Amino acid sequence: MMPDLGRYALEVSLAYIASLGLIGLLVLWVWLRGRAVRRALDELENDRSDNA
Amino acid sequence: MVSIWQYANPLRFMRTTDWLLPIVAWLAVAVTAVGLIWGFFFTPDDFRQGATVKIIFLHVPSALMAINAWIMMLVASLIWLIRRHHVSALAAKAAAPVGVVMTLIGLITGAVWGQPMWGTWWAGDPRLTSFLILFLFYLGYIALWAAIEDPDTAADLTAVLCLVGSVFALLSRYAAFFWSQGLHQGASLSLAPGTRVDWAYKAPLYISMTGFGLIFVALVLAGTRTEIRARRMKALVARERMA
Amino acid sequence: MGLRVCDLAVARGGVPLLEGVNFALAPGQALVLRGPNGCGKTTLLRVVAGLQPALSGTVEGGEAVAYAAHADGIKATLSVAENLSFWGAVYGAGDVKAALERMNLRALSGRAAATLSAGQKRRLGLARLLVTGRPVWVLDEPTVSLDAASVALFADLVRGHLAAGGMALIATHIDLGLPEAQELDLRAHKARLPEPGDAGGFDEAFL
Amino acid sequence: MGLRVCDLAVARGGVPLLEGVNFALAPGQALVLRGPNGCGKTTLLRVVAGLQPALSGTVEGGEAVAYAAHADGIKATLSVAENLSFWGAVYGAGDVKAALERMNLRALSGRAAATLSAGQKRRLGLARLLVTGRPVWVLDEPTVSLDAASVALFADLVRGHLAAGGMALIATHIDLGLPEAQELDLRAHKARLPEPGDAGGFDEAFL
Amino acid sequence: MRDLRLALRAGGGFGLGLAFFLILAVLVPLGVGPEPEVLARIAPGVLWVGALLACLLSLDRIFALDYEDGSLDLLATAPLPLEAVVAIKALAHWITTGLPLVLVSPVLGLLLFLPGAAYGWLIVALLLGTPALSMIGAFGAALTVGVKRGGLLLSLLVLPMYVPTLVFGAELVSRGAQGLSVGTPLALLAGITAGAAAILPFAAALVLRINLR
Amino acid sequence: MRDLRLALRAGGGFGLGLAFFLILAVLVPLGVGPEPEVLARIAPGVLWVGALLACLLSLDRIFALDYEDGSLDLLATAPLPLEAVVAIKALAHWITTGLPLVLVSPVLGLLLFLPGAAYGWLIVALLLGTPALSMIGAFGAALTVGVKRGGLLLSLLVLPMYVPTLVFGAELVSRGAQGLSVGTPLALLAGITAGAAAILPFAAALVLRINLR
Ligand code: HEM
Ligand SMILES: Nc1ncnc2c1ncn2[C@@H]1O[C@H](COP(=O)(O)OP(=O)(O)OP(=O)(O)O)[C@@H](O)[C@H]1O
Ligand SMILES: Nc1ncnc2c1ncn2[C@@H]1O[C@H](COP(=O)(O)OP(=O)(O)OP(=O)(O)O)[C@@H](O)[C@H]1O
Ligand SMILES: [Mg+2]
Ligand SMILES: [Mg+2]
Repeated sequence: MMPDLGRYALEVSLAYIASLGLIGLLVLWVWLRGRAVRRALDELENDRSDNA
Repeated sequence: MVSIWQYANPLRFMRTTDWLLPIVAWLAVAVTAVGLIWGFFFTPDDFRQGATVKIIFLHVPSALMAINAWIMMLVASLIWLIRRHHVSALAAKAAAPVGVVMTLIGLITGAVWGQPMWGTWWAGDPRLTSFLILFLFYLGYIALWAAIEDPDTAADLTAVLCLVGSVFALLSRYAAFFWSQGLHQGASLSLAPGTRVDWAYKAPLYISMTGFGLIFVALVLAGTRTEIRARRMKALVARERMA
Repeated sequence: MGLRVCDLAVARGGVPLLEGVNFALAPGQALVLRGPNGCGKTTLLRVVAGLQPALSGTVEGGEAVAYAAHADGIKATLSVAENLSFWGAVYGAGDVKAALERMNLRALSGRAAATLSAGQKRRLGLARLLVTGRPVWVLDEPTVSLDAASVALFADLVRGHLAAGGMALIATHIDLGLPEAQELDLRAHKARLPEPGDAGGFDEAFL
Repeated sequence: MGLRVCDLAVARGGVPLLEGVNFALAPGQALVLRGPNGCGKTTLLRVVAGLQPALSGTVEGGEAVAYAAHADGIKATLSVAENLSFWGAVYGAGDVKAALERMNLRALSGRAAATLSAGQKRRLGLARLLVTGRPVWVLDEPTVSLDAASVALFADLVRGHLAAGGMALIATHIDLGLPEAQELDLRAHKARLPEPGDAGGFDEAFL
Repeated sequence: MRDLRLALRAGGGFGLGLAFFLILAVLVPLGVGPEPEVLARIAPGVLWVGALLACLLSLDRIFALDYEDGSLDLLATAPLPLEAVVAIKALAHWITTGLPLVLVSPVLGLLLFLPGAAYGWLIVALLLGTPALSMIGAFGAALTVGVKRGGLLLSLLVLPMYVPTLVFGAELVSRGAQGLSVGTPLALLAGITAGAAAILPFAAALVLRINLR
Repeated sequence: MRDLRLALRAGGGFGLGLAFFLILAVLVPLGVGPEPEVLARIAPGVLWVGALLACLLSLDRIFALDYEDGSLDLLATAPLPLEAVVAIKALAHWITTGLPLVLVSPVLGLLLFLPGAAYGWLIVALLLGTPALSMIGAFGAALTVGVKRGGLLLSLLVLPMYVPTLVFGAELVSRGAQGLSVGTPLALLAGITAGAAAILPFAAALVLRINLR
């Protein structure tokens, strides 16, 4: 399955791992921050409707 | 005919992206996966570059998206300055981190590629240098957003910075080409002088370019949604204090 | 001529503070703004001076304003006289000597502004008003740190300005000794909370 | 215990301002310093707080002092509660929550200090005194920018401090509503010009 | 204008930019080593980077002091247009920082073994380029005026914008040193300065108004 | 200590020193030209000068903010000894500025074609030397605390004091790059840092007390 990368195995796999890793980190950050903000907002809205 | 300005209404934007975002996100994952898997597993080695040619499927899409992200921020900033559509300003804010990561990927893959190709991680090449300068502009833009408390003021200031910065980024690019001739490929899809690019490379390349574009759109939509919520939260907290 | 504020609403940091503020000043009139700490006096004055946009409503005559804020805009390294003549030059009007005389600063005129005491600095800030030559004075707590004699001096100054056809809009917490001035209590103009869900959820999202 | 100032003379920028100042504060006593602008109140308080050397005379008990100056020492980027707990940590004493409550700042406790109005900032500056746990408060025009309600609150605060065995030395131009405090008019202590040739000509050369 | 004289007087740091430039020219040989060939090779670049940093260090004075003591509020309500205030302040910054650098640069060239042919071009390049540095810097200072001690943020924003000036300026000097044609960098440098002076006062005034609000 | 946490939080500019360092590493090749041999030759010096300047730009935050808002007066009357305040502030400055520089320096070495053998020594040198930079800087900041926007004056005072650190630090790296023995500069660098940490807090506290008076 794994293609033969020859002499450049290290470089090519490094490039793929680093890039996908960075994108993964970015996605994770966006997702976590989105979740945190959404939760905080929901809490606030609940408080508000409780008070109203 | 529904004007696109309607999406400047945050509520409408949220409602639309509610169903749009998952579609774009999954599409992005699928297209990128197809492009990269094709590129990594099913392309032949180049006769001169060997397996390193496979890096192109990461390098070129990320480099393009890095530049496009800045252009998108520029347009969004203009819209904010002229028509004061809040969603537009927040979209620009959300695009910046994505742009930075794309720039970083472009830099890293380029450096990793440069090691076998040019025998060096880094070279005094104009395209490389101007890319690094773009990275700095991104950092400055993000730092300015972070440094200013009031959201509207921050939006205004970063928008002006984006406009003025774009002019200087363009000038820097020109200056970098003046400064050195460089090793980097020209802006055509020819991998090396004299070799025609085969569809065996072009097809997966275009697919991953689309994939990266979709990733960008998905992340910007998600980020904008978060920023809208954060903004609303700020407003609610402020209102609480009033009472 | 004159200053006219119509149905003004002002906000600070995205929070509406005051609304429905109406007043007009004709030449020779003064208005004292009153209200507890944090009610929005400074914000209102900044809007009138044109430094900040209003949330709604209009200000007419705002370009004839000389503004004096909490901070005095004094350059610590310049002398008292130099500070004043700088502002005199900017406004292209006013007699620096007379202003120094008037605010009892002549003895200090050669001193670097950094070495003034709190009250002396404030007197210098007020002397600046005289060299602007502007008819409308917008003053934010002008008598902070002043002793009783200087407060009386200030009241005199304002009275002279009014007599010469000027106007004054003053925010303060203390008694200025200006019985002829009208008063406006800002507590009556506190902004109401917008009803939840008011404007179809759109404006609400950002206030 | 207590603060005792004996025959104090103070100078600012090389110019003698006050001399022969004598007073003593026992626990539970307060002293209000009065005098026109520029007479040397701030200078005297800085000497008492140990920030500046006296020209002559002594200050006993100066190490038990909590000093509040014209400037409030507030970090604009920190929140109200963070500002207070910083000082609480520095002094290793004091209950931040109670201090916030006492100065009516609880509603503002999460706000960045930069967004406070002038009077709110001042209230925060006064709340700092509560977290120092120091017996002697040395206050320089503490009620600047405060509205009437806050001035009353401040008077209450001082009264509470005195009742708990504290002391207060306050420079001010306005009426604080503290009738029990003694007053000291500094005009009586204005420094005389040194007689020419007084001190053998040596000190004179540098005065 | 009087503003200029007062700015000079209040700025105080007339000789300081110079001194910094001097120190940098001294430090670089210390860090790099004393070989004349290497130093001569890098002299134009180092002098330009030094000029850039000397400018940068004094930038935060342009508006921050006025902002803090409230003068900026008062200037904004004064009859002078804010654009003129910005332009005058940038000019004052150039006169207190850029101009002295231009005048002293030949001396520093000596320290760095700058080739003889380059001296004239060094002065021309700095004379043409430093006004752009001051103007761009004023824009950056206007952006960060509300940020307390924003020195580092300011440099992050401003230094990338200095790149074109730096490249053309250094290129002009090193081409001059080698006797090559200098027309293109000269024209470009002049163009950047002219463009910056024409447009940036408006951008900076806009940004200042936003910051004061 | 809490002071440190608050300093970190209030300082804000954690990444900014880094960004400045990065910018400098980008600017120097732009000024000097793209030849790898030249750049490799000057890399240790440039990196050290860059670290120095990044430190320098953030120095004025150490005391000036506290002085302006009156906190310094209050700290001086607080039960904490002023020497400890100074030491903590210098430490906080190092953690926010010096340490990140150390960590990122290898990447910048890449940009400047630093020879492979030098990377380890670069890190060692910076790790040993940057605390001295922060400490000396705190002393300089204490000296100029009364001067408004004294950024340039500060650099003028501090840069000469940085010279020994710079010389030994750069020497250590370039010797390391050439495989020569590094014992002497290493010992001297460590000595400077230890000496600075031992003596300067007292000097700085003394100077602060004088400035407050
Ligand atoms: C750190 C190193 C590198 C950086 C920062 C970099 C940056 C870029 C950028 C910004 C682009 C976008 C196209 C444009 O600007 O017009 C690009 C395109 C490209 N790069 Fe790189 N690059 C690097 C190294 C390399 C290397 C080592 C190779 C191959 C030997 C390479 C091959 C390409 C190719 C083939 C394109 C597409 C050109 C086109 O048709 O537009 N790059 N690179
Ligand atoms: N960025 C901000 N976000 C939220 N609220 C803010 C912001 N800035 C100021 N405020 C609040 O706005 C209110 C109005 O402040 P303003 O300075 O106008 O009051 P003021 O009437 O002048 O009070 P004072 O008498 O104390 O000077 C205050 O309650 C203040 O806390
Ligand atoms: N460096 C200096 N050189 C000469 N005189 C100075 C210097 N610094 C301050 N002064 C003067 O010393 C006097 C005392 O100032 P101080 O601040 O103690 O007055 P104060 O009583 O607090 O006044 P205020 O009520 O206005 O606050 C003032 O007249 C001031 O002008
Ligand atoms: Mg106010
Ligand atoms: Mg005083």
